[in-house]
Amino acid sequence: MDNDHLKKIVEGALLASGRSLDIGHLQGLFDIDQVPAKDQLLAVLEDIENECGNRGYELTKTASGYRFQVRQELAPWINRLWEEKPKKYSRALLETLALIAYRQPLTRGDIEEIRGVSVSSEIVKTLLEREWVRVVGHRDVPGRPALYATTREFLDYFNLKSLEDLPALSEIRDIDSIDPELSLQVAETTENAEEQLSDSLEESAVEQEMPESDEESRVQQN
Amino acid sequence: MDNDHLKKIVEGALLASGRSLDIGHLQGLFDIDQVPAKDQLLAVLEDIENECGNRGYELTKTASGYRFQVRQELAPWINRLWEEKPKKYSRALLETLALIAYRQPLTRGDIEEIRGVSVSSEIVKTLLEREWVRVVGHRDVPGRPALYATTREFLDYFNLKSLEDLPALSEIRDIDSIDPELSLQVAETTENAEEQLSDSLEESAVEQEMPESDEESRVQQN
Amino acid sequence: MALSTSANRGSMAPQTVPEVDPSQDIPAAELHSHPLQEEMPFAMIMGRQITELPKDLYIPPEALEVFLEAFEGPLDLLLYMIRRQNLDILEINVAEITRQYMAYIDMMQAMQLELAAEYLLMAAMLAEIKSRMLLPRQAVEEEEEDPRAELIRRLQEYERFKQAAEDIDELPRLGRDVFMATAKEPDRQSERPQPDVAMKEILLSLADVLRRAEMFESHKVQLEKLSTRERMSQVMETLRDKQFVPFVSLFRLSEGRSGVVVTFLAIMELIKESLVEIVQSESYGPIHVKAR
Repeated sequence: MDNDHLKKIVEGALLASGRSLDIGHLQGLFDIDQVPAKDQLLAVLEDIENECGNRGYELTKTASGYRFQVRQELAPWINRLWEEKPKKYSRALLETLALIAYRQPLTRGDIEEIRGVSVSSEIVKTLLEREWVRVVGHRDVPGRPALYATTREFLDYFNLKSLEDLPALSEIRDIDSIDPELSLQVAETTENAEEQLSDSLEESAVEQEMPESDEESRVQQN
Repeated sequence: MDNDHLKKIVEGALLASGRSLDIGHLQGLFDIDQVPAKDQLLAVLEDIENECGNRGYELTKTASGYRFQVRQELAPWINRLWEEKPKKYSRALLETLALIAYRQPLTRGDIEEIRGVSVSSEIVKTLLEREWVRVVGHRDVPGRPALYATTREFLDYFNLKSLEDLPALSEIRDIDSIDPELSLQVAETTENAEEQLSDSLEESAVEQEMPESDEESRVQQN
Repeated sequence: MALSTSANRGSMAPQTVPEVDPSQDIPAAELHSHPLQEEMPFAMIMGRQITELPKDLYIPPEALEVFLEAFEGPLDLLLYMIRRQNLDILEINVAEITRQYMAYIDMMQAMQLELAAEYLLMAAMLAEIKSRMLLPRQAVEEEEEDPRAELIRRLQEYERFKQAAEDIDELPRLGRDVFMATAKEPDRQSERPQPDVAMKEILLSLADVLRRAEMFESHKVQLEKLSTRERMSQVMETLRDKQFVPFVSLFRLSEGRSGVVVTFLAIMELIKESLVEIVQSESYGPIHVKAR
């Protein structure tokens, strides 16, 4: 099959499907004796991407594959299509989501510990229903609390290819009114806590690497 | 606003909306002092239409406005997106069908009596939709239950001229080719397991075939 | 545009007024979230304007609920105090705060007791810190961690994720900043293919059923001659939706003697199973058959 025809099929499939398609999905569109090679598909996808240059949409790759999406700079006009404004999420929900994204897998108790307030069931329910978060296991302590991790849908929704694309976690900031001696102590205790956390990360099989806070810079400060 | 920018907005809106947009909708995307004239929009739409010439989609005008549509000629590939593999009928469905074929006309109650478990509505519905079975009357007892019989389509599918062409019961016995006494024993030991099996099968009429317990080998061991 | 509501979201400085989810139900309070207009009332409480957040931890009781809604908990509130109001946690008048927080308890009965408990816990923590700072240091001092360290560690850790939440909120989001591009799909041509069944599968299934059934009531599964059962179905089909059908019309002479016998047996069986009724209005009169 020539590349022009292939391109049309890929274009059509991406627009018709309404979701991201990966190479495997695209190959599945063809008869068994006509399946295009991965390289050929990648070349065609690159062509398509280049041709979008001056258009109202672009080809993007997210966690679950390729999709066409309307460009961000057009949002002010596009958003007038809908009666309702795009949903705004509460800080409580975003903070909970951030903790799960950066510290996964972790329990509700872990989240409450860091946020200093209880996490409402409503928030957890919303995150699960949106399929941004799922239960990946249970911690082996009394009560066997659920361990939460983010999903591919979460990455897709926020336009991320992988967890590594998350904005880097900010450094720990000094609390100004505390003298330097004290802040040293603080950094030490924090590091212990981090070690424990990364231990728990290794325990469960979550494949993605976390964007870790840059410990080096903190060490230099000290 | 220049035509290039306008074109991007129109393109983006048509792709994002998922429905047809008319000129009024498109004009509604703009601030009151920036609303493009109808003529300008029509010109832009024509541009967009022309640029689709060699792509996998086209701009079409429907009764309710404009929308992008994946080209019909790509249907053979695109439709694979939604193609589902044929599933297998459950054991419960096959047993029900067999009983209707050999004991027709009979009611659901008759089938349940012989099979020893209830027959789900889903199974009956599937058989009726497949047009292998139909209702030929009602038994004159309380509730007036429907009497089921097989159809011409059933005979056609299995290449039978009439029900008399169905394999005789003796042939069915041959399939087992087991000493009746032994088979009775086996039936007793497996009775509970089988009942559970059919119960779980009942839940949906269509599902994967269960790996049947290999009675023959077990019989030989006895 | 959604982004415009957070002019300084990207900066590290906490906002003067934390954003409040507008969907949250805050009774008797009008909140606004513009960080720059400090003259605007932060909240209306019983007709009185609250123009700014408190400068320290003394929160007027009538405003407490609103403040609690505005902050994501005591850590958030403390962070705000430290960063914005240059609150020195060493200088807190713990006795005063404790007295005030205890007074809140009564009010809390009717409000969000659970949430308030977290603030009370914080007050207790601050009080503990303060009291330990005031105690004369013992010789074992070295081994003892500074009482503030744990609180500071938590504040710092919380601040990182508060920032992370804001960063995530900034990411281009599907349906707000970018949009899935779709076009109408071509007409669907294929339906899901029907499952294939082989006759052997049916026979095997029947064998299974019969084996199971034989165990209990072997007499039930005496299969009649198939032709009779089939003819029963055919007769039922003929009678369907009809009133009375002449008995003789059910027979086909072309089928010969055996055909007539089969039909007769089928009708007898149908009568026996109460599926049809048979009517003869007078002796030697025509016989009619009707489905029951």
